[in-house]
Amino acid sequence: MTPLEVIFWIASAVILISAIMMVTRRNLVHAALFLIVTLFGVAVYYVLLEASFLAVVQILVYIGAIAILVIFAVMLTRQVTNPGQLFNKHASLALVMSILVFIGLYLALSVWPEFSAVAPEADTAAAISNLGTAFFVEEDGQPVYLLATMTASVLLLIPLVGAIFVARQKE
Amino acid sequence: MNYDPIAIFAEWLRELLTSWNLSDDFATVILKLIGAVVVAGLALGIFILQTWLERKVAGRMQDRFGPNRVGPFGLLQPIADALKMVTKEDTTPESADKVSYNIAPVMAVFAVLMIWGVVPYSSTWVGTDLDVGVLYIGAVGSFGVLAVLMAGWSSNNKYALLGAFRGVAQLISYEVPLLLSLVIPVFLARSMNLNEIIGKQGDVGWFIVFAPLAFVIFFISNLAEIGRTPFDLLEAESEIVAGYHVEYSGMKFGLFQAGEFAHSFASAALISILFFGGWQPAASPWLGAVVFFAKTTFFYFVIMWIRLTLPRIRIDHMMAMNWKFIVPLNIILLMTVPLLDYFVKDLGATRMYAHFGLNMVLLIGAIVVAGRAIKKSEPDRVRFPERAVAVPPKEETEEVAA
Amino acid sequence: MELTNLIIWLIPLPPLLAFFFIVLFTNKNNKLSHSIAVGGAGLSFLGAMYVFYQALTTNHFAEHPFGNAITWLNLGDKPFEIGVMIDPLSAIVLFFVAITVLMIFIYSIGYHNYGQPKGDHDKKGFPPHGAAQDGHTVLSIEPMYARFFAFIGLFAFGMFTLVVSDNLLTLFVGWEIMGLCSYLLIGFWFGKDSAKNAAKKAFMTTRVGDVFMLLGISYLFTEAGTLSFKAIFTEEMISHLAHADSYIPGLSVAGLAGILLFIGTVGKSAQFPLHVWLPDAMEGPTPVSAMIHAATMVSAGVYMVIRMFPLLQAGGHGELTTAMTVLAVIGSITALFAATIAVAQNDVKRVLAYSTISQLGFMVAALGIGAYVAAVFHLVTHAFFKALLFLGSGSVIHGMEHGVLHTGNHKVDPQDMYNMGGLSKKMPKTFWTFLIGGFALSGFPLITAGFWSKDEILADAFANGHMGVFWTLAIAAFLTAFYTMRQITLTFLGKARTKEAEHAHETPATMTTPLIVLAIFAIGFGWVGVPEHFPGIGGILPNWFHDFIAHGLPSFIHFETIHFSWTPLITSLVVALGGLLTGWLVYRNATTAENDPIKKLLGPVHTLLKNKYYFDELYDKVLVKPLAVFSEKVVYEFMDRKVIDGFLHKVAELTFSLGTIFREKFDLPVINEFFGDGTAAMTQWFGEKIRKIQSGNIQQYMIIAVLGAFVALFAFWMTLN
Amino acid sequence: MIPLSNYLIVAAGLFSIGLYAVLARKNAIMILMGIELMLNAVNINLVAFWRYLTPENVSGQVFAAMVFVVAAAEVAVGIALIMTVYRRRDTVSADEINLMKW
Repeated sequence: MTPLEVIFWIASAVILISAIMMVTRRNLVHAALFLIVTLFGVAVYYVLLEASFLAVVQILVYIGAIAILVIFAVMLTRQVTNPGQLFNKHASLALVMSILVFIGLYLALSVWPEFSAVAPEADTAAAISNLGTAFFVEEDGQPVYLLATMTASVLLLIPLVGAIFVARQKE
Repeated sequence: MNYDPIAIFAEWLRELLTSWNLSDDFATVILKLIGAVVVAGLALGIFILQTWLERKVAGRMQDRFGPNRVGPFGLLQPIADALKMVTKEDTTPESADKVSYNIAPVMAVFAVLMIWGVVPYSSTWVGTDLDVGVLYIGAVGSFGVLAVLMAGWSSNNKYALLGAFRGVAQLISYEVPLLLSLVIPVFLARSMNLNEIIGKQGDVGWFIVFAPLAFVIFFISNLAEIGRTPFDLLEAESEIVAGYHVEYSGMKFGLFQAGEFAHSFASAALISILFFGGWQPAASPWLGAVVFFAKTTFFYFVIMWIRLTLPRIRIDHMMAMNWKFIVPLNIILLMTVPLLDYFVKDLGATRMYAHFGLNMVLLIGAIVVAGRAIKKSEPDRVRFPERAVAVPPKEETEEVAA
Repeated sequence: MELTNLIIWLIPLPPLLAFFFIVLFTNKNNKLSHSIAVGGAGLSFLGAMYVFYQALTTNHFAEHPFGNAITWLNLGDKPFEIGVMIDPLSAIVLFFVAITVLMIFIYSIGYHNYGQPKGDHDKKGFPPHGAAQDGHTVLSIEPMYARFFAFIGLFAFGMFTLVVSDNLLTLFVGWEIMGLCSYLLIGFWFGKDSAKNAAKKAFMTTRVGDVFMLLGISYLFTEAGTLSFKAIFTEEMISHLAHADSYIPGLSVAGLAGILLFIGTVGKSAQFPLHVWLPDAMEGPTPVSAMIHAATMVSAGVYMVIRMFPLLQAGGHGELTTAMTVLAVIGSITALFAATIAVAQNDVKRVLAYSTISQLGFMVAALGIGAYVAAVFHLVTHAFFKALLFLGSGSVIHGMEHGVLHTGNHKVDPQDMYNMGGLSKKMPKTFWTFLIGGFALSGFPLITAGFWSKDEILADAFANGHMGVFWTLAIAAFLTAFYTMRQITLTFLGKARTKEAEHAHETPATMTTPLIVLAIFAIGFGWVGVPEHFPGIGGILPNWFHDFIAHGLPSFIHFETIHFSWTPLITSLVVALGGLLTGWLVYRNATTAENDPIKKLLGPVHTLLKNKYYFDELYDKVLVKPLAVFSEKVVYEFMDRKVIDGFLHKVAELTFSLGTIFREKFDLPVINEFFGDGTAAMTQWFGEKIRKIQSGNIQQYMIIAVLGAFVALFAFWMTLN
Repeated sequence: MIPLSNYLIVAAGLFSIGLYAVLARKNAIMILMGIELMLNAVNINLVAFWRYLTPENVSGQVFAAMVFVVAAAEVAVGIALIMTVYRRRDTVSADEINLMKW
């Protein structure tokens, strides 16, 4: 086993175990903290996959913003974070369904010829600047993802305004 | 001239490890681990020195001596303090959330050490030479926020929770201008790699001349991120007892302190890297490290200086300053600088002057606008009604005199 | 070329910007609002004229239409492109849309009483009631003045988007924007229940068509892999689509997609049987009626189906395909059917609404028999004269409102033609322009545009031997002329029948100027398409329109030149002039709705012909009594409610009658208990069980959704194995 | 070397766990967190596909970045909605928020 594989297995264990812990916690703050651990594990995955930009953005966006936001929400609604029942009445059906989806995904993927492909050698250092240019710069006279980037920025702006509007308390 | 003892040592160690039939990968991992321990040790060693320096400088500024009993110039005082911290009783509140409570101080230190991991001490001495170093610095800052939140919530103490909420609001708010102002040096250097940013400054000149305004914004928001006076609302003793770490004692409290001090020093290091050329102009690793630490210590001194001279800002003023002044100014900066650079990027020294001029124009404009706004909001200031003070009744005495 | 393409991209934008500006910033300022809206429409107009001029002066324009596209999304290796295209068809449509839209914008200023004082009791959502000034009651300004201009701005944006787009998806986007705007505008006076209901009805009915249209678009995309017109209308693609079998046996992919798309047109252009919304849409302000019924929305439906003509004719090799047959049948039915209803209307705007349905039926029928150029020609001329007629009727109503305010008798309906009469002296400009529009609609020979376009349709139908279509349309044309003349006579000629009509007043210049401009086009535009073989004057003017439009079609579709024939020409002369004359004769002395002189006129006719008793009875009951009752009770309720809405009832009755037959053959208990009670019990049992699914619990819904996804995943896996 | 399948299986597992949280937990905030897990699972797939199949083309990373945008927007709006519901109805339990049934 190479060190990378060791790290991979540790990260996988962390991701899956903390995800399960997250789902089963009664205390929502603990659940949120486990969510953070999971997301951190995913960031480790990105490092392993040599997508360092995404790894850092994962930490910045998910842990720095989304998780904090979730914890805030949990704390602000904490009088009801501890209701009698953890799961709703469909829990067992949902469990079966989730397992079925997992099996289904596995089966569907396993027949795919590229399923156990091995990573090719690639110059991933160039990928970061390529990524930066892909967002804005034209290629062959066509802006490849420019429109998508602009749409995404609008998409970020609108929920910003919308969330403030929805959550604002009327005086 | 470029004699690099650390590289030679690492090469020797790698050869030694491979001669023990370890694979190359494992040797790399072990070397990285050793490097991590060294960087962390360095940061904590600096922390010990910092406590001494802080107290000494504070003493001098307040017209007293500071520590001078233990050892020469009181140099052993930090050791004594550490001993005291460690031997103190380590209390945990009964209703606290044990796991979070115990993880929070570790997280606080962790967040700062992560920054130290990418700081280039000199041209070749750097923990990890990350391609996305600047972004990484912004990202790991969020762990600090998390530590504050966890500490405040898990203490199960309303002052701690209040302090944590205030603190998080402050940290998140000032993370915005912090990251936005980081974009300017990144843009000027066309790279997010810290070492490349320093290298670029060697070519075209320090970015303090290109972007003084970004420097000012970065400096202010860094002060807020560290949570030092005038932004120490996280632990405003007179308002919320001691903030989010009110329940902590002993070495756990010490860890928070360590985090804060190390963060201050890391901020000073970032300022010197991003705006003052880091280890420039020294090319040799040894000399570079000396230059770098000299610059950093200077900025750390400035941070202490501000802490010891300025009073604390009121919380609404702090928020208003961020959202109504710093962030808009920063956005204007972000829009104008690339536009200007588009026209002047090939002009050499003229480019520098053009950037400097633009920054000055923006700075003056911003100050004028802010001044007007403050004048307009004058009635909003808290005004104390004139109190009845024991003043001799003037008119009557005059009458009597007449 | 580059500049032209840029301008094409920019054409839809000014009205949209006007919309945002008015909504966000200037909605408090009426003058600024209408200036921005008219300015926006004006900019679009200039852009459209520039593009049109370029289209006229560019050589080989038809082979190399303007336009370019940008990549919108990369779907795998298939980049999805959106873009603009101006070919002869869209150039001519852009031309008339830009003109009519600008005219309607200008007209709206006057129609909503700009410059008048604020009303005393006016509320938002109600038409203005008038204001007291110097002891008189005068017209008051519309309380939601700025909002109106914002809405029509958005509407214009939708139309321009639709016209310039080079693919079905953006066309559909513009289409739906117009759907939304028509909802907002029909229900503009949302305080009135009738307007509110009309808006809902319009929205829901067109939505039925749109769903089918979306199905058609999806189906086309699945089969062709692209939605771009250029890519679809290539010879290989069309023949591929024409020869691929669809789900329905006997129908090619092109046929099925074409029919699905055509159902969208049925909804949008109010064809039988989805025409029900259009007459109700008259509840909106009159500029809206002009906008919806002439310049934009209904034209958009026909425009789309004309655009899809290569798809519709695919595989026909000159013969009628199934899709085209559907078009021809639906169009002819609509043309005749709406014309008969229009004869029986008293509301000045409703007559026009039915006539619009009827004329759209002409165009659809023309396309159905392959008369591509004639359909386009009629679309354009119709847009001009129908916009003119609507704006003219708005002007009449406006003048009547003036009279109503003067007398103060609010019971008098200013839209009822029987309350008018003699307005030609009071409102001369409106009268003359309306007369021109009416003659154009009737197809008054030689001088009006409507004659040339309608004649071309009839000639085409005759020449290609579609006699059913030909005679249906000829009868419809006769009725058209008749009801048009009836409307003109009742409104403008004779003497004023009410006090209000005596005090009617000519409308301001902002309203009459658009009328005059449109009247010029209603006459002049016909001369660009005079057939070459027309006796006497044919060939003096080149048949420019035919050359321009016909070359816009892909080169693999061939047209046969129509040989001139006297029969259709004489037919159209007879029906137009005969209809007009009859209308004038019958209605010149009409007094009131109750005491209609038609009885006296029809008397001798009745005695001459046998079997006339029945018709007299019908006319007595249905025409002399409020004529609307006829169309509402019999045509609305019988045709629409009973036949369309009551379709399920019919099925039930059919089942019931079948059941009666079976009862005689089989045992009563078996049928009763097994098929009757049994299914009922089953249905109830299912209903009770299935009702539990509707729990309002999001997670339960999600579980069901996941179950469905899982089934799909399983199916995917099965197919892979 | 780590084959692609490992990443895909872990991502599928993460997706299923997130799905379970979405389907079974009562608390609306937990549902949001479950959605985050699912989005992350998708992102792992996108990045893994990018690295293993088309490392020369950045599309995979671009799509992952778009997913970040969507996630951020989704959480912001979702939490705003939950807070509003909590303020109005004093509950964040998903099965008590069922007024849309009527």
